[in-house]
Amino acid sequence: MTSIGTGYDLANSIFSPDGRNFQVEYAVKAVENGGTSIGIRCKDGVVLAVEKLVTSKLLKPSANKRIATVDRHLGVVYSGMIPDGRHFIDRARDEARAWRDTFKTPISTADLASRMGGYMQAYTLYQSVRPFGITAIVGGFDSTAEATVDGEVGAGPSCGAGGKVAGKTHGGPFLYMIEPSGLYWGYYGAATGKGRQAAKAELEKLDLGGPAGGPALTLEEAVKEAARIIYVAHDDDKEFELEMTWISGLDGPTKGLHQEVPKALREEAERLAKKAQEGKMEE
Amino acid sequence: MAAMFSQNPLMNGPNYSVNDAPRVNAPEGAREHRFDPYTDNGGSTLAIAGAEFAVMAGDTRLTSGYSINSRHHPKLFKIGGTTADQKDATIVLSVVGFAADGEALKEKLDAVCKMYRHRHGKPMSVKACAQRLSTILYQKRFFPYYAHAILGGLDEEGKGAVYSYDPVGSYEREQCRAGGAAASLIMPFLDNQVNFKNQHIPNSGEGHALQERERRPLTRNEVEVLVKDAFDGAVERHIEVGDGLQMMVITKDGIEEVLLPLKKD
Amino acid sequence: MPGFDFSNYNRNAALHARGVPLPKATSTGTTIVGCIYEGGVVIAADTRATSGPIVADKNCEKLHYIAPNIWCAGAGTAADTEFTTALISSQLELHSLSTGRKPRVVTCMTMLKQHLFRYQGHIGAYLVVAGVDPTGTHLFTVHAHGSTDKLPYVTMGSGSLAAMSVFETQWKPSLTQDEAVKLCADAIEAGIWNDLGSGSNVDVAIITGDKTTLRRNYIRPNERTQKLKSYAFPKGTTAVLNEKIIRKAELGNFVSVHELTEESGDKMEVDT
Amino acid sequence: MFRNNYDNDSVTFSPQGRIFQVEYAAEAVKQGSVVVGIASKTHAVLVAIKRNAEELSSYQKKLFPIDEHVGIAIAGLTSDARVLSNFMKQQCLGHRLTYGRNMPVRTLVDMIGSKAQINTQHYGKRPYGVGLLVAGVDEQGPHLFEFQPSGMTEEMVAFAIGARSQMARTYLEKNIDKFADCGREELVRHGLRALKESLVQDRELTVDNTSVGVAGAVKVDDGSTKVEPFQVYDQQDVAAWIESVADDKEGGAGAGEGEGEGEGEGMEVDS
Amino acid sequence: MDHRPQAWGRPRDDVYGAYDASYLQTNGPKTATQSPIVTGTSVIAIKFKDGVVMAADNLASYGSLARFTDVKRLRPFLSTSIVGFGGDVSDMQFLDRHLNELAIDEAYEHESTATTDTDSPSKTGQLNAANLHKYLSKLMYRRRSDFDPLWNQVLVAGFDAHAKPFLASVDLRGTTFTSPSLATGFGAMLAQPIMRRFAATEEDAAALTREQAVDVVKECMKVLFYRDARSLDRYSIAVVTKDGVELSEDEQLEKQSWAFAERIRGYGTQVV
Repeated sequence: MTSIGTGYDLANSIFSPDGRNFQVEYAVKAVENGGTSIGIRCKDGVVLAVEKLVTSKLLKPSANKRIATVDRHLGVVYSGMIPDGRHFIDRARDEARAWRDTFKTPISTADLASRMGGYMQAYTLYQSVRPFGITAIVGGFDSTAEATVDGEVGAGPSCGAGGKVAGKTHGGPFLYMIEPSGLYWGYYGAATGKGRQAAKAELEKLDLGGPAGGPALTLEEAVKEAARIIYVAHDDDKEFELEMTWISGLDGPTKGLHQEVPKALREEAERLAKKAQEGKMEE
Repeated sequence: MAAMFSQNPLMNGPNYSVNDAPRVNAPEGAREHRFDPYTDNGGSTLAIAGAEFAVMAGDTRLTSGYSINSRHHPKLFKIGGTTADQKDATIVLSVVGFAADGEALKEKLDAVCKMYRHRHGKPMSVKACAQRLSTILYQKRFFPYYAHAILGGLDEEGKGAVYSYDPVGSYEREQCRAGGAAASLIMPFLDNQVNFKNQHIPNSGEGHALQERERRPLTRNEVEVLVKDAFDGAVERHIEVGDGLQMMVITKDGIEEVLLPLKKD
Repeated sequence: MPGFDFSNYNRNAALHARGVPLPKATSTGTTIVGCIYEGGVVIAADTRATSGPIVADKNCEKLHYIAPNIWCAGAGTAADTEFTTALISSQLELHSLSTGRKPRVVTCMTMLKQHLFRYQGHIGAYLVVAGVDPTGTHLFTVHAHGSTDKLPYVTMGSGSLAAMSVFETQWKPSLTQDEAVKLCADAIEAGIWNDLGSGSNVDVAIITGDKTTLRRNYIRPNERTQKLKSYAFPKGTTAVLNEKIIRKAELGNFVSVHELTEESGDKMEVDT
Repeated sequence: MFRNNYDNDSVTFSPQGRIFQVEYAAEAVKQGSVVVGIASKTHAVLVAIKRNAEELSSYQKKLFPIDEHVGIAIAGLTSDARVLSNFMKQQCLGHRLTYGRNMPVRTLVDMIGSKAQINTQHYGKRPYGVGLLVAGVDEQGPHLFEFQPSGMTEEMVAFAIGARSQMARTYLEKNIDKFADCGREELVRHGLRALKESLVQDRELTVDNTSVGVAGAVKVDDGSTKVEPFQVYDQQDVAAWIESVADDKEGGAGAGEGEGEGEGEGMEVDS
Repeated sequence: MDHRPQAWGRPRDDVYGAYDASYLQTNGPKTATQSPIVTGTSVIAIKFKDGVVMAADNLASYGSLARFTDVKRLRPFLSTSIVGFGGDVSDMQFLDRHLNELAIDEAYEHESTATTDTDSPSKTGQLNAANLHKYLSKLMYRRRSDFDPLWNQVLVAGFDAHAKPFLASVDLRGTTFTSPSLATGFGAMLAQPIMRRFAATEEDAAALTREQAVDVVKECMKVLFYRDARSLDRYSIAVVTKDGVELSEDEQLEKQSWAFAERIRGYGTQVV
């Protein structure tokens, strides 16, 4: 490695002569050791999934959740250093609350990604801190309905336009991935952690109604694909737990909320995933 | 006269500009809704110390104005137990006056007692608790807790102890004390019946030589009877007292609580 | 000059301005109600009189006689309700004697409102006037400022809302006497239990074309609780600090005594 | 010896993405004497071995009540533990004052987790050198959490931290399926047996060196839970328990010996 | 005429006088709500054997003006509790936003532990009505102690930790109390006596059925509309049971009767 021994990698916020911040790159290494996380954005919602490696038999099964809700309509999953992830989520929740306090409306996925991208980036700027050892995937469904203002108590005028533009729509499902450098992009399918390469390869095969168009995956199909991809990306010899959440629009199964995928559906998805794995093995 | 009602402004005499108009400067206090942070929620309390027990009592009516807010609002609180249900508590606080301040005072004192237990590994003595309560009250000297507090328990020798407070923390250990709306009705009764004030031994002498009736510690049963009679009397003559009587008896075996009915009109 | 004596008004206003509080009058915090039924009218009242938060009288009478067929329930300042009703009662009787007719409720009501209006609310009498006269059954309220109202059921006093809640839920257009009495008593009880200014017992007056029946303490739901202990003291408990006995014979040492004889002639005239 | 340049502070990643300061802090936990925690459907227990610096000195306390419904067991720097314990006490008291209920154990543990994480990301701070087992009950029943210096907190069925704790963990793993339905006494006995596994050769559980802490949650008919407050038992109060696991030397030790072989490599994986 | 640009569009000084800039001064002491502006009137609620019923009308008044007629003053919390607001509407909106954030925070705390897919609206361990009431009372008391009160009286209904129906009140001074039935504002005087007839004690309340409780509340809303000048006949009613909150926000008072004084003419002596 070119970094070691140069001295440019011993502190954060230092550029090497070739313009790299090695501490950020090392933070990425921490991410690459973590269990795989993925996010899928499809036409009618977002699915998040994570491979939770079971580090001890004494862990209480399915008690330690890794995907967190921010506000009501956003979900965050991350790979890397779990305490750093908790910190990230605490901050994301503070941002969501501050947004509500100021604008009296829920924060949009893009705005949260922007705020949190800025926050992560700030941790690359100073020698007094270290970058986050996580890559976070933020998924959300921005309400397509008439935006109600918090604390609104009446229906407002029953006639007149009220400043609305007819036929204008807004909102929908969104997915972003934020890296330790603070860099973030919007995605149709995002993956990070140990099995990201395999996961990305699988994600690219899916039709997510992205720029390419075509008949896109439904949310329920996406759940099944997510489970399969986690199984594909998983390194076989270790035990793991699959955790999945989803967010649909108001007319979908979660009614605009970020929720855990119901047990029945998750188990079905896992069954199909295992079957697909076995199929592959036989090949 | 006609000019005053004419439509011609020039005929209406001098035109006031905004600045010249005689300003009606209502004094600050005259505003219709100036916020008063205090209110009086009525009710009465009473405490009597015995030889090896202390009895605390209070009615359970909560009023505002001529309305009854609640017929069952306790004014007695166990303080300083290890758990939320206070089942191992040994001290009782009674508060009467502004109920929200009373509640705040109780929670503050209880939190202090709980932290004391955490730090010292033992419960607070009534004496220490009494002193601490005084400090808590005085800390709000210029925005006082509008509450008449009475603290009851058993002292280090196992004797009944009653401490009574003014709203800003002056306190005193006493044999008995009545607080709240009907205090002035009950207190003379207690002076006479607990401390035997104005009672003499018949035929024990002449004039000033007549011997005062000797004070003796009252039995628990006597005290409970006095408490009930005191409240029955207060209910008859004070409109803010009534509905229920909550009584706590603190003995070495713990705190017993009794609820008795009072008149509800 | 008839009427009130205002000679101390300026002095009292000055004293009040310097912070001397007004003397506290006994007021009847009070719930009073009235209700018309087929064949008559019922009025009712509680019996608590208060002075601030202290109960001044546990069983006072708030149903006032005006005429045999006209009665009044009074709320407000006790003295004002008593004197105003007595005054009007007297005037009405004189009026009745001079006209040779039975007094009418409207007459009573008009006299009351005119009297009260004259004093601009300073006479704190709030009254429910009820009666039966040759023109029919009548029920009015009269407020201290002199306004009046005519309704099939009325309530006044600090417990008026509590009492009104009973009427508004249970009143119906044609009531029997028993129903009306029950309704009024219930309304008063609502005041007794829910309004701190009202308490003790229920008084009811039933006025029909034939007669008036006063049911003093019609319901007594608040009997005094028996004390658990006797508070009788043995004789001699109170110290006698000073004792002086003056016999009749020595009376002359303190006052001048004129012995009256049978012949002295200036025998006091005594009304018989 | 290879001089590691990346272990001077907690704001420097190693090229492998590790933070050595945090890992060293985790080592401090292993310096502390062993503590064991187990949760069943109705109870959460903590048991601990207390050390004394010398024969005549007193024993260092290992179990601390936090609030009515929560207690902790500590392994590592006691003074760091005190900071955390005071913080937890304040939070619980504050929560009770504002909401009138027991603070949910998860919430409490998350708070110290966040607190500890900050220390791993800022220069001039150091990670806490203490590990905790947090046992408590809330409206969802009993819980057991492990807290690590990294700020990692995880809910466990049973766990052990501190010196030679791997042996205790092995015992717990072996018996993990039994715990859920254990009664209060049986759960304590399991804890003590696990503890015994971690003892140095000729040491034994005595009333002087053993602490037991229990919290319980019993479902009442109306669906609510009645809390058995967390209480620490020492000295004569633990005598009966110690007695009750004294004779099953064969059974307990037998099971333990079975583990004996795997133990060596077990130590290495101690995370 | 003043032609300076600063004066454009302003009232003429020569006619109206110079603008009194003292109103714009910002360096005075910090001022807080010292009086309510747009207000809601009574909220009423009564416990029954399986829960609590609460109601409030949909009116927000601006003084004596019926300003907004579709204001929803009952707000559910976590779909397990209901909060009813009387008093200032803007303070109510602040509280509503605040409670919304509290609910979001509460969801954060419980998603990590919730392992079961229960459909029960009351997830164990979530803030129940008693917890919520405690929180609100601390908030209100803190604000009153800062001399910046939230000008509301609030009723909180739901269940306590023992799964028993819970109903309690907190006002702008942080005074809290609980009772089998509660009413704020005018309702305390007018509706409370009616509700107390049906639920004087906890035992009475525990014997009431849901239908009875709803009927009582509807009856109370009608009486309030009859007698409270700042009320409306469109109202919201909520029923909290173990199955959650059923909230209906557009109810209309039924079977109103305004014919009680059809035969009455005038207020005094008038007869035709």
